Amino acid sequence: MKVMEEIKLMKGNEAIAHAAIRCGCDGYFGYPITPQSEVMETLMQEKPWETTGMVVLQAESEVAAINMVYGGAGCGKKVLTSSSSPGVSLKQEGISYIACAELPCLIVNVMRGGPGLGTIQPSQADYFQAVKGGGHGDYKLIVLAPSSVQEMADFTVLALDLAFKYNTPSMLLADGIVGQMMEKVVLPPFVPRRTEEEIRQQCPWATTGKVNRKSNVITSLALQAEEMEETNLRLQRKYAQIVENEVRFEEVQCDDADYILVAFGSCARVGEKVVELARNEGIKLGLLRPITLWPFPTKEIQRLAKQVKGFMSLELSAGQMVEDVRLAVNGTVPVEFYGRQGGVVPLAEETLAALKEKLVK
Amino acid sequence: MKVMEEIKLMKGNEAIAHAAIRCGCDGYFGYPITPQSEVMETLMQEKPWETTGMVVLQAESEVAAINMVYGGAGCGKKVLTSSSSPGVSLKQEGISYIACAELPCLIVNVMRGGPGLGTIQPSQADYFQAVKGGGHGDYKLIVLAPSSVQEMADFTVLALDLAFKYNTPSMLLADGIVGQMMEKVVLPPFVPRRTEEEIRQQCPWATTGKVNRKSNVITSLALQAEEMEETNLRLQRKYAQIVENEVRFEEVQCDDADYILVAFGSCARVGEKVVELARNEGIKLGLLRPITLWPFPTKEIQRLAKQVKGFMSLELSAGQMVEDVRLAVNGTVPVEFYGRQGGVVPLAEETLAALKEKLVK
Amino acid sequence: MAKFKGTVVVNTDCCKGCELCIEACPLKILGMSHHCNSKGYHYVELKDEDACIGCASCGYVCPDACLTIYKVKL
Amino acid sequence: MAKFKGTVVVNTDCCKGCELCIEACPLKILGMSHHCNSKGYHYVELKDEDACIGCASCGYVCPDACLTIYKVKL
Amino acid sequence: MKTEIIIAGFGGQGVLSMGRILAYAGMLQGKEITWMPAYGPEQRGGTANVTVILSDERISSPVLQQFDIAVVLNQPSMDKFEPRLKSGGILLYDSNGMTRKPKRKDISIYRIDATDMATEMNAPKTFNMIVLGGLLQVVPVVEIDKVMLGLQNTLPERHHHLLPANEAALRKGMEIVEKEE
Amino acid sequence: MKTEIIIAGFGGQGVLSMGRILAYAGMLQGKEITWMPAYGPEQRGGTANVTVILSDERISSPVLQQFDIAVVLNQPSMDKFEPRLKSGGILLYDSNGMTRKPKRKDISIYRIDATDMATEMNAPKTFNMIVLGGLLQVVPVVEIDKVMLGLQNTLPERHHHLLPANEAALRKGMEIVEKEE
Amino acid sequence: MTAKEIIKPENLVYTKTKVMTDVPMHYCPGCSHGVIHKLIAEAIEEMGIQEKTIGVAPVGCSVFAYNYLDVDFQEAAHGRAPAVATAIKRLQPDKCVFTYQGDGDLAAIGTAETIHTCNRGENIVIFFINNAIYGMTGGQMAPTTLEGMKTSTCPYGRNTDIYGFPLKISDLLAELDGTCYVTRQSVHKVGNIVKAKKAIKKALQNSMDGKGTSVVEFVSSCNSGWKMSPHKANLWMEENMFAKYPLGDLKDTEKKHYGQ
Amino acid sequence: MTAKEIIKPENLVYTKTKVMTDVPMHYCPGCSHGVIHKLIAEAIEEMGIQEKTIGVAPVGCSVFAYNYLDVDFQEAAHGRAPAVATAIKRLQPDKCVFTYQGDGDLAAIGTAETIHTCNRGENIVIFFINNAIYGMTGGQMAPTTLEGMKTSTCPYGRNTDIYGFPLKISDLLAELDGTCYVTRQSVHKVGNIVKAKKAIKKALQNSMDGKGTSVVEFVSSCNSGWKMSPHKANLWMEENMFAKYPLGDLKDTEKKHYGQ
Ligand SMILES: Cc1ncc(C[n+]2csc(CCOP(=O)(O)OP(=O)(O)O)c2C)c(N)n1
Ligand SMILES: Cc1ncc(C[n+]2csc(CCOP(=O)(O)OP(=O)(O)O)c2C)c(N)n1
Ligand code: SF4
Ligand code: SF4
Ligand code: SF4
Ligand code: SF4
Ligand code: SF4
Ligand code: SF4
Ligand SMILES: [Mg+2]
Ligand SMILES: [Mg+2]
Repeated sequence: MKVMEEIKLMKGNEAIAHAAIRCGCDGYFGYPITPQSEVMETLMQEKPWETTGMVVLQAESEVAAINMVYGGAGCGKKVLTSSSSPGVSLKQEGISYIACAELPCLIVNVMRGGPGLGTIQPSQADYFQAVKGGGHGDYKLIVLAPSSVQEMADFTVLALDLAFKYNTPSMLLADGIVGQMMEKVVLPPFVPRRTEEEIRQQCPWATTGKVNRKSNVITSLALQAEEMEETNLRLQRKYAQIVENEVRFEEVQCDDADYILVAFGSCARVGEKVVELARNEGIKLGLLRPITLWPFPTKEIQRLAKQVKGFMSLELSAGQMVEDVRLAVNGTVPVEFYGRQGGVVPLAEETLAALKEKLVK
Repeated sequence: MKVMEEIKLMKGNEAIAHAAIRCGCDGYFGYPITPQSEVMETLMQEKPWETTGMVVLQAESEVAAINMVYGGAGCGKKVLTSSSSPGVSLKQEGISYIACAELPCLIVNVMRGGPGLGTIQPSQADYFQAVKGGGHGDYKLIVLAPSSVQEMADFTVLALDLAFKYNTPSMLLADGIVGQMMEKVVLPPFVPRRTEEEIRQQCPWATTGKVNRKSNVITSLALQAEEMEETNLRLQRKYAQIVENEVRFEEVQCDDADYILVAFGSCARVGEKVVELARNEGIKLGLLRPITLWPFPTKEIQRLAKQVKGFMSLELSAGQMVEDVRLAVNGTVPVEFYGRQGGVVPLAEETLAALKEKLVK
Repeated sequence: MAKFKGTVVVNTDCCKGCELCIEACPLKILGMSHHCNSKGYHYVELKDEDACIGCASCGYVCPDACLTIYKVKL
Repeated sequence: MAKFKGTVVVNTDCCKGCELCIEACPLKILGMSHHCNSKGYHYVELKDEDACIGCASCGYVCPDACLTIYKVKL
Repeated sequence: MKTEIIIAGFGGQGVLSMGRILAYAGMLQGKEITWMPAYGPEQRGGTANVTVILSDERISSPVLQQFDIAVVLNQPSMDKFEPRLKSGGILLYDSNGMTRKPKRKDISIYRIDATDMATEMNAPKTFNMIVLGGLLQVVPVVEIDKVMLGLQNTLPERHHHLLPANEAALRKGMEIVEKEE
Repeated sequence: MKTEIIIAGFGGQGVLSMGRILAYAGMLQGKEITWMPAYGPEQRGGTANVTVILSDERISSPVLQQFDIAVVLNQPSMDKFEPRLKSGGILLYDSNGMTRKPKRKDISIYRIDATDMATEMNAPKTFNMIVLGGLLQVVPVVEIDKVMLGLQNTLPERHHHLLPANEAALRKGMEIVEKEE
Repeated sequence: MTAKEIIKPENLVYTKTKVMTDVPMHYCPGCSHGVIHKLIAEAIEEMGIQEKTIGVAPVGCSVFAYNYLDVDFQEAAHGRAPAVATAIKRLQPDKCVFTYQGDGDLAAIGTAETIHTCNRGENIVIFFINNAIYGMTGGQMAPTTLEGMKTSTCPYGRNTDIYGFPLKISDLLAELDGTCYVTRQSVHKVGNIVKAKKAIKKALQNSMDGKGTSVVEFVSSCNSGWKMSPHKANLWMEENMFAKYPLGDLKDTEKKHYGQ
Repeated sequence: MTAKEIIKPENLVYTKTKVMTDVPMHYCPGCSHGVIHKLIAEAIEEMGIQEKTIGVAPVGCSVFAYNYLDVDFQEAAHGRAPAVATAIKRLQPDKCVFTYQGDGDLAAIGTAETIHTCNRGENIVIFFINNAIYGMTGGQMAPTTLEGMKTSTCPYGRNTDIYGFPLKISDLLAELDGTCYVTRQSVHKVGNIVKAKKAIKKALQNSMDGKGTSVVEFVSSCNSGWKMSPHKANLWMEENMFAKYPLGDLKDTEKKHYGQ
């Protein structure tokens, strides 16, 4: 019965909120937008400020929210924000600042159909924005793509851990399906918030007050180009390290596969079903699910490219991740794309049909 | 003497302002930021509202400015805004809206070193943002990269023409060098602003007042996913057409080249010098200068890939356009990268050295 | 004081049964139908045809512009 | 009324020659040097050493905190 | 075993919570589950629907083209989901406000006059429990006591006095559901 | 023929406008030109410099590593640009405020005491014209009358009374420039 | 006299104006938005300015205003309607331009655009629907949410220590030199509806006359967000909202010495 | 008595405070920013709060404030300092948190953040340097630029018909329930400097005491942007700026019945 109690039924958005409280977050700053408003609503309902002491604040806008995250992260605090596509576009300047100032934090994007106001239905068309850089300048986010409610909880914790490991912002790139869907979830264990003393030790760069040290400054400015180049080179070295260490992916029946479907997040759920259907028809299809969209599992794809006859990227977009698949495959075998747009979710059946038409000839 | 009078000496930023007035622009909306504030300053100095009737307004922020552009473009007016990297990040939501509502307009980004507040020195690290989509959703901008003051003027006109041809926003992706540099320039001829009648004819979709027609609505919203997918498919069809028709590039000594340097904007100027230096040493180097960054000269690169031994992309970034070169080359020959970051401009000499080290072995 | 007689035509398809008109009617002669329209809403009816004075109060407050009011001076 | 005698020490390296201290001095005893510092600025000097009363007005208004003032009661 | 269910009707009919109760009961029974609403600004009327999958194995896609079971509570939902039932599938509907009957011959069709019964029982809020009862009578995808346990676990304490009424509604639904043709 | 020139000094010494006049004169002479400032918040002091290229052919990079001519008007500029002169290049400097002399032996070095002269002439604003005169005396990259024509074209009418003073400064600069060693 | 005999064109006293389309509105039953739409449409019809009116819809429940009001419309990004309207009016000065915005749109994310548009005195009208909540996204706290009021993001009631104070933004706008007319109205009763329409007309006329920015705030209800029946919501509004947001003119530059 | 004899530690009456670093400031000669920096530093030193003070620098000429004020600092994006400070203070409530912002930063792009931070009553101090211009970017028009004043984006003088009106944002902030102290000071004369420092200390104390938001506006000069000598700029400021932006307290919640 102990275990039973730990299993909960909830939405992906709710799971993020609970996981944030449990992993010792210090602050959340957000602005409502469908399909992710339940993140803040759940936090407000739970009022963690009375238990763990976590601060939850509804900001006046997404721009304010991301800059509050900057401020909080600059104090070495564990902070996050969440939004959906249009709101995340507004955060781009702030994200670029955070990346450059090397502050750890978490940004959640529960994507909806764009461009513009679009629809509130699920989408993955902010892939480029997340992995190539929607803001200005050369920076990268560690981008995790949950495909279940369980992963919404787990990756909230993981993303923050990675953020603190590398002093860099990370992003949860989810979509309306994983956000709104309910599934079983085992929430992460409670971890107390770090004390001021612990923060001073773990984040010696943070603005915790100039006590017995030089004053700390959080900034992304350098008037001299040479100095700014130094900053950039430092960032690039860090990114190289992350590429080296932090690639994560999941493979479904890839061992004997002739073809590989590449899909992330909720699309990977559809993809699993496509694999079932394809195998039923005798097509040896495997699924590669990038868990980290950046760093992208380039090496694994290169490895698979030696074994298979082709790849197909399945996305809720007009084709974005497919470029990274192509860059990895580098022309050795065909790389095709299938996707639906504007909030429409591809069905397993139609995807299999597309696979057969484009690849399995 | 007639011709002499027409040649002027001015900064690239000034050239944009003069070209905008001359090509019959109806409105400019901007917010100061280095290194492009001269665009608005020149317009204010020229006070075109007293001559052509063009409106020039300093907005309260970049966000307000881009949304003013939305409003003006929605009336079928010829409007533009200009900014630099951090300011352009703030415009991303607005740009996504404009793209989705299919409004013609011009956004100028005179890039500076990022990420974050960075430096005011020249950069090209907003390439991804411009061509992959810094805002949410699947959209594209027509992106033109001027490499001289003359082109700052010419492309202002061209970008607006293309915007109106396809009802889509276009972008001038310049940098601090082309913005701040003075060169000779022949300004485009004066074209009168369109009359209300002309606008009603050319832009029957515009919000010019419901006279003898159904009411016009400018929107990017569709609650139903299917409807939103329709919008996306329409956009994608348009983009395919633009890819078909509007690729522009310049080649310098590519005919007999063994190696190709790919560079745009001010980097292409450095690139020209690298070609000189290389040829002096007997290295058959050519320069491909993409003028449209989107649509990218993929086909031309594919054609050249059959002839040459390798490519090197030269950028003021950690390597962004190089991905598009790689996607085009698709593994057939090596593609290398050289760049400087954070506002530092690579010199021709060091670039040649890099080329020799990486490619010409 | 002149007497008026009025009547109300309800666009039952667009009525959402919010009951604001019922509250606004000075004579309290509007009420909900037992039937639903195609959107699943019970719609409003003039329960006492004879009593209506055509004051249009119901029309003013209806958010969905479902009501058309006529009146004659008696 | 007690009389004071004061003096001013100028950090000539950081002085930018803005002349605000010159304006602020009630006795108008500060003035610009003919020499420049390493940044190309003429810097300020106490022209009449004897007259200074150490009121520190110059110090208060100096934006670059270049002035240190001492005074003694005579 | 995997059961793929769609529940659809007007916003306000308790469609989402009915799905939720079903999913929760499934969870208590140790099943894998997904509950996927067609989300949106439901509060502003229109239709609502939710896909519930109950399975003994890991569930792949929570978004489906075809269903084993469709519970349809208004005409638009009938129009939309009748065609998307798998052959041999089960359609359960409330006749209230329906302008046409289901047409397919390759499925099993059940009717439940839950709207009328809820009015009769003077408990309009238990409408969806009546429907759920009917469904479980037809296909016992989850156990009734798990449903009740679920209700108990999820309802705030202060609403626990409503549990008996809900159980009564469930039972009533089991009684009144009818196979058609 | 291509001449690559750097002009560098303190903000406020008229470095940028001197470069601009040079460029404008080059334009009037039918040359290709680029004028590229090290831009920034100059108004807040610090140093200013501008690269001017005059050429008979299309100019490639406006940003250079090495120069044919360096006009340096303060110590930091001397430190920065002396090493970046091409062998055989020309260095012109104003001795005012300099703490060390140029060191290179493979270049031609000229001195112009323009600061002193401007003070002497009681026309501090013509300082940069004195320097320009000196430069053109040493290397006549553009014709003097083109410089004057340029000034006339670019100066607003209301400032035209300053033209004679500027011309005088130019001439004076041509007189007082001195080759060193 | 039977109904049939009464129902004749000449006896018509009230019906939907033609400036409203026949598209059924997506609002919840009893939502104030519908009444306000009607009034704006009636004002446009009565003033004969349908051909020269351009509306700007916000992001909020009224995002689809363009489906119901039969004039040219632009749908602006969340909070940016005043910026959009600024450009429309500046580039087409002969048009009558209005924005229609909720309290989240106007007083939260759009604060800067609202204030600066009013401060520039753009010749537009801002219709401001203050229902003290984010209706569209499911009832979150707005800047105008009352102290103690429960919403989905302050489920235990707005605690001003944590969330700040109900923002009387119209009062601020009235302080700006660019506004000519700032008024607070409601549409829950016939009498208020009549007054509100007058205010709407005056505001639209100001836009045509180039007098500066007019702001018409409607203290409104959102029964869904407030979780009350429409009628209860109106009563609650009268009792609670009007105390914080009293009805009446805050500024009218035609009146001399206003508010001094 | 010679200078040498006077120059002894015990005779020191004025020198740079230790809370200022020895880094030479990048400001133009005679810029008000320097004086204000000094006063803030002196206040921090005198109050003994260097260890618990966290500053937030804006984007503007004072972007490098952190190089000169020797306390922990964050450099915020343009206009967002109040949001940054909000988080710092909420997450470290025992700290003394201030922002330092120009008029472009605070009253243009940052309007929404400024207003909502004040409306929430965040326990921070906002130091607001109103020099009626964008100094950093080369002298463009600011919201606070005076009517008729010339800047690089209104080279013929600010025409309020086109560009709107000088924005008295502190007056708006004083209206908000979240502010406890709003005052307008200047630093161009010794007397004003002394007053300004008092105001700074009071504001910092308010932050520590959790009284709400304090706003200290400094009517300042930007001689470079104004194209005047520093001294002329001060005179021009006295004559022109003070008329629009009169010095003195706008709100002080300790005083009863203020401004009613
Ligand atoms: C940039 C952005 N942020 C957030 C949203 C989500 N959103 C839609 S409407 C809305 C608020 C609506 O509230 P209000 O303006 O008061 O209008 P109401 O619905 O109450 O009429 C929000 C936050 C969005 N669409 N875009
Ligand atoms: C997003 C963004 N927009 C614009 C700028 C450019 N910018 C830098 S400082 C500044 C305004 C400075 O004026 P103010 O805030 O009044 O400060 P001052 O320099 O006058 O002290 C601007 C517009 C920027 N860095 N970032
Ligand atoms: S017109 Fe007047 S009396 Fe008649 S139903 Fe309507 S409100 Fe009642
Ligand atoms: S007010 Fe209108 S919508 Fe509401 S019940 Fe009456 S007629 Fe129906
Ligand atoms: S201390 Fe007083 S008297 Fe002495 S120089 Fe300074 S201002 Fe003048
Ligand atoms: S005020 Fe300071 S910087 Fe200015 S002249 Fe005097 S000492 Fe020098
Ligand atoms: S949610 Fe509120 S504001 Fe929106 S339509 Fe419903 S009642 Fe109206
Ligand atoms: S530009 Fe103005 S505000 Fe900036 S440092 Fe110079 S004088 Fe000061
Ligand atoms: Mg609202
Ligand atoms: Mg300023």
